[in-house]
Amino acid sequence: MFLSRHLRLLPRASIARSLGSSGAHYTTAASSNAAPAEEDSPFEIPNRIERTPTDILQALAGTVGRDHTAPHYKFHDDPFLIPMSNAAKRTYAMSKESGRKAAKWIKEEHRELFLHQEAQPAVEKFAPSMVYTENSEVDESSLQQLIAQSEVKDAVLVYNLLEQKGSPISADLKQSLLELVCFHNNQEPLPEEYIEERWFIQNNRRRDRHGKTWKDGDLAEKLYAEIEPKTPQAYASLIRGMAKYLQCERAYALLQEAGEKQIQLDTNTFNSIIEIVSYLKDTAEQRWQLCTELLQEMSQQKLRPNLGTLNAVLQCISTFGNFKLARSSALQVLPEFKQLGVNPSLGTYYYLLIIFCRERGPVSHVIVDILNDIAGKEFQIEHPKDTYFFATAMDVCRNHLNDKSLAKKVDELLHTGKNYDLVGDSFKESVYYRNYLALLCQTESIEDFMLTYDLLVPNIYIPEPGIMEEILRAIEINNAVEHVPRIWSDMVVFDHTHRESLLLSVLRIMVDNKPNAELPAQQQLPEQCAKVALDMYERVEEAMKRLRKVSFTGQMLGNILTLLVRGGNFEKASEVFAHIDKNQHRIPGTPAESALHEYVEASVQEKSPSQALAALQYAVENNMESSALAKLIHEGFTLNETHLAKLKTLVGESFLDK
Amino acid sequence: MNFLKKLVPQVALAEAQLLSRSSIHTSAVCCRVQSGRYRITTKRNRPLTYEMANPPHFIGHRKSWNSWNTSTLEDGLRPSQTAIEDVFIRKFMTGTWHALVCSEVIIKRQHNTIRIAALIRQAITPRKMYFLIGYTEELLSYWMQCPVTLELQTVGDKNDVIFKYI
Amino acid sequence: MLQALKSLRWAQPLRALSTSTAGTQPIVSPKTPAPEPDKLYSKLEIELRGIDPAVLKSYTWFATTAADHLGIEKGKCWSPRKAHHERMTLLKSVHIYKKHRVQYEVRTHFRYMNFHKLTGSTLDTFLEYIERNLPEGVALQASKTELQQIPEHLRQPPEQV
Amino acid sequence: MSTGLTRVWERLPLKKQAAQSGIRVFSQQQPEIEDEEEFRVLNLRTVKQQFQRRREVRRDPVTPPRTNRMAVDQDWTAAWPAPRSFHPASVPLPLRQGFTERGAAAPSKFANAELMKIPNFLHLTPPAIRQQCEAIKKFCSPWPKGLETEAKWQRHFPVEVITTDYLQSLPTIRNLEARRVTISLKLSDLKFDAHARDKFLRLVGDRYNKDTDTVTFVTDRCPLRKQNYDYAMYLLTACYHESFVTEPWEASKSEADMEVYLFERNQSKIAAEGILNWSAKEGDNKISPPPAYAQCVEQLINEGENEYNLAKYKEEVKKMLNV
Repeated sequence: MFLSRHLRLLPRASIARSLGSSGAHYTTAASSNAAPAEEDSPFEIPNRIERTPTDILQALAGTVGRDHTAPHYKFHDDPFLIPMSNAAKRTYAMSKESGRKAAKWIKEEHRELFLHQEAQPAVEKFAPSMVYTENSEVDESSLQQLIAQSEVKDAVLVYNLLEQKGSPISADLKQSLLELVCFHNNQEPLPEEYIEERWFIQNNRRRDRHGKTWKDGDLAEKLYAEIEPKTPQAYASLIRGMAKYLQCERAYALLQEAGEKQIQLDTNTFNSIIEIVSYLKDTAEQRWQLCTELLQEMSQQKLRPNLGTLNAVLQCISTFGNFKLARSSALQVLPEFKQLGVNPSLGTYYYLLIIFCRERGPVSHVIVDILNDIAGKEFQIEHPKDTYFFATAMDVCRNHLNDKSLAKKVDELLHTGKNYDLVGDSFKESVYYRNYLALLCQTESIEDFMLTYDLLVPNIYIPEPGIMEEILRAIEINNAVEHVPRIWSDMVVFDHTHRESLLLSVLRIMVDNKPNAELPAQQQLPEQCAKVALDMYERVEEAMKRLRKVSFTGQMLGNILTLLVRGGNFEKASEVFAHIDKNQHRIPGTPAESALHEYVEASVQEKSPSQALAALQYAVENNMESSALAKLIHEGFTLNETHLAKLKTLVGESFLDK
Repeated sequence: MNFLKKLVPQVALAEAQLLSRSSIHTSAVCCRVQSGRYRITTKRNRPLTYEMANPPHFIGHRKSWNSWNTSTLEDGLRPSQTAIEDVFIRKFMTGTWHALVCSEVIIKRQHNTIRIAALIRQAITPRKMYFLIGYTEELLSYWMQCPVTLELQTVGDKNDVIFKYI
Repeated sequence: MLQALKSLRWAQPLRALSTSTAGTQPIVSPKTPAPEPDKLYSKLEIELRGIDPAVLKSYTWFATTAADHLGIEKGKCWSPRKAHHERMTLLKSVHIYKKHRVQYEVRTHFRYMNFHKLTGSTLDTFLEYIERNLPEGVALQASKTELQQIPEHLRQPPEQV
Repeated sequence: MSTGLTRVWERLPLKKQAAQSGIRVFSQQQPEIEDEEEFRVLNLRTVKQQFQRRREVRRDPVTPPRTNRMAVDQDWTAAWPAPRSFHPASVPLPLRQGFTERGAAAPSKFANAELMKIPNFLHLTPPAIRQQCEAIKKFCSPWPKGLETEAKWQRHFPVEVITTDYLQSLPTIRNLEARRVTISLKLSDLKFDAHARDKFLRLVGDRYNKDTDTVTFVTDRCPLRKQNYDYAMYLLTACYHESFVTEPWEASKSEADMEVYLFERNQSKIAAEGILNWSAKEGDNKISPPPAYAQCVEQLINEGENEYNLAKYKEEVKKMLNV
């Protein structure tokens, strides 16, 4: 019955055909397929190419170059919002982050509004974080979770709650809590999502490594006391915590205690002690002795040294005041570690640089060997000090060796692969570029330098006033007055216009290099210079009103006067002169005589004798050489009576008789 | 009737309350209100942006959509939620960037990210703008549970966006 | 000074270090999973929906160009001539005037692309690449036709039943 | 200032405060009260004296668009690496967009919201596509040699599994439709005997398409794709194995249940044998009717009577009976 019921579902004829061709033999794929010619051509299925979820993104990101006209991507790409000075860069990035913080605060404050679940799979960061209070129900697992998320404050709170309730905490958990507390010194670390704060933090807070910050008798030590019997891990974490926060004496004492009790510690603990050797001993010899003792102890405990050991030893060596000892011991350490198969990281090279290239030491070319060794390599972060390398290397290139080609090599290394990630923070980056630009503008031709300048400024690096001065000096030496308008507009944007020395050198360059009007390239130049001068004049005027520290000197005004005259802007020139004339007593110094001379010449051309006479009067009042001016006026104009009379009163009758 | 007399003051009070609460309704005539259409003023001085100058039936012909998502398409998922969220985003943007937004708020949804574009007046300092950018992006992403990016364009003057006067 | 240095016998601790390493554990080689043969896909059909046909067209151009660069065989790419219209007719005013109505409509444009003969890695890569570049307001459906061998237990008729 | 002072005094002991001259306290408080209660003039005819000009905010000049500084031969893929709304200061093209009355120029790219709305493909220029494809090519593998045509791959990989991925702009990546799995294969790729094939076809019902000879399973009853795939494979396996089972009740299929005419089990075979063995004795080999005849009879009855079948039947009868 069952079959017949199903049968009706099938079209009749098909069953007939299928049954009709039946026999007891099987129909197979091979026999039914009529393709005998290419029966079994062999084929090979390729293996699956394994990749991680982000591999394609990485590959795509690898194709993207740097656009030098665009700001860093953390800034909004809009002319109004692109930062144009170092201060603006910092302010903008930080205010964006503080906006994010405000939003986060609202989320935490009104947590009941953010409990909905839209995203699938859920994004944890978008939900309000757990809050633990005195009354919350906690158990071991929540403590474990908090430790995994490294929420120090909450973890400590939960731990205290558990203590109060008297619920047992496993030894492992206690150990990991101890590690957490020791690592962060029982302080809430800076949240990881605020990268800008990290990026700019070095600018104002130079990490002073001189004071002890370890909290004595705090939770860490209490936890440590609770762990019985003392495990090697407990010792290790407490020693490392103390060493990190510079409770040096006690850390060392603990190490010795562990040694007496025959407790096997690990390599990183020894590394942390080696790092603080310089705080334990005063002289280089003592430090080195302690260092070797520690290493010996390590070898007795059959510990394998690693990169951290190498860098710690080098750090210890770098604190030696004795240059020769530092040098020789560094040279001894390096081959030993090479033999051990420890590959140096950028941090190692950083220490080598500061050991060998000292300010008052002999010139060392160790950087050449280092660069030969690592050129073209891509580095990962392996040691906290890795980020110091590039800034130091560039510093060495500029101040120690003053070698352009080396600097270029360092720059090339920085732009290899993802090495730019190791540039450190904003402070180190600006140190790096400061040295790089200063070196280039001293050693390169001005044209080549301007190419680099165009690439770097302003989106990657904004020159500080000191560097601006160097650049201006380079321009002055090369007589490249054609770059001045460009530099001036940059200075305006970077807010350098209240630096008197910069203003002075800009003016000096423009005045001293009188453009040759015959050359087609320089035809526009007088006008541009006049514009710059006028701009400067107006800016300083305005700045004086707003009580900024910059003010005119007579020389500056004279230069501005000259430039305006040269640029054919006589109107403005006479305005500036009127200013000079009126405020004689306030303005220190006087304009150069040549400036007055040119001004008078121009007024002759413009046929305005009263201006010329005013200039003459000014010259006479300020005890300047006036006879040449008077002569010029006399010959240039056909003066009327009043003017003539004035001329006479100024320079005397005798002049006319000549 | 005596008992009524006693009640009168109370009734009067109740009536007064009723009157004060639902007095004459004076809102505009709803039946002639249409979205996206503007009337010509006698002085011909009502400024219109390009968006306002083209009534809704030109969407897709003369002007483009302000919301780009897949919920409105055939078989799109969660259309109502998306619409509500868009309204929320628009209100949030115009309120947070108070008197700064000079155009419609354009909402683009791509995968699970939301990109919000708008024209912003340069009336506050860039520093404050950056604060608002950070705040808006973060808070909206908490709310929508999608990463939110602002893609703003600033204009110097609000007259820059005016297309014509009617 | 140098004398004192020499007397400290530097070399000893360091050499001791190097000997100690010999006994420690060998470097663990990173575990690589055994290579598995790739899947095979005979066809990848992509359906695009969007409100703006021009965007769909540009996207199709992008996808087919990418397929060309990756050496993927293209099949038919086409789109129906008419969009799908979803209309709603409402009263123009809120309550009254039944004769005056307003019509709203949502149009959905479709576009189809076919690609043939892709291995699993190629398909995943290609699909991820074009999906990442999907513009806003466009929905994508990717139907993948995977080729499989007949499972082991279906190749021969069962021995005993 | 004065309030601060008074507050300090309040905290002093009372005696001491009394000792301090109370008048001074007063004298200091009084002017403050006057300050607060400054007499406001009622401004009947709105004289615009209160209107103060707002302090002019000094603004730094906005830098010119960065398109001015872009080199002619710049690397555009670096300038516009990812999808982003149009921004006039970053795109060095003289674009215009918008409908205007005849004769007027379309609105320029600055402050033009229309250009910001439309999804742009500025990050997918031909060089960008080429570069990116070069970068991801290392994750691709070529199609194996020897499987170029459909016939070739069908021989080795007869089972087709169709799954669909959905990509929409939503906060969730889940889509209910994505759980659906379709498995199809040619029936000729499975090995059957007559009974099993018949039973298999009955079991799969209308999942079998006779025109293409394919069996298709579509499963969507489990929440996940993997489960649906497993379920489809299970269905295929179960049907296949079940079709080889002969249940006891299948033997009870009577002639009335038969859907086709089979010569072997019908009266006409007995009749034909009777005729052929008319004169045969008990021990002789029975002569059975030739297969051609059997086939002809089946054809005649199954397909119905037509001229061809009848004529053939006639031929076969003649041949069999040697007439």
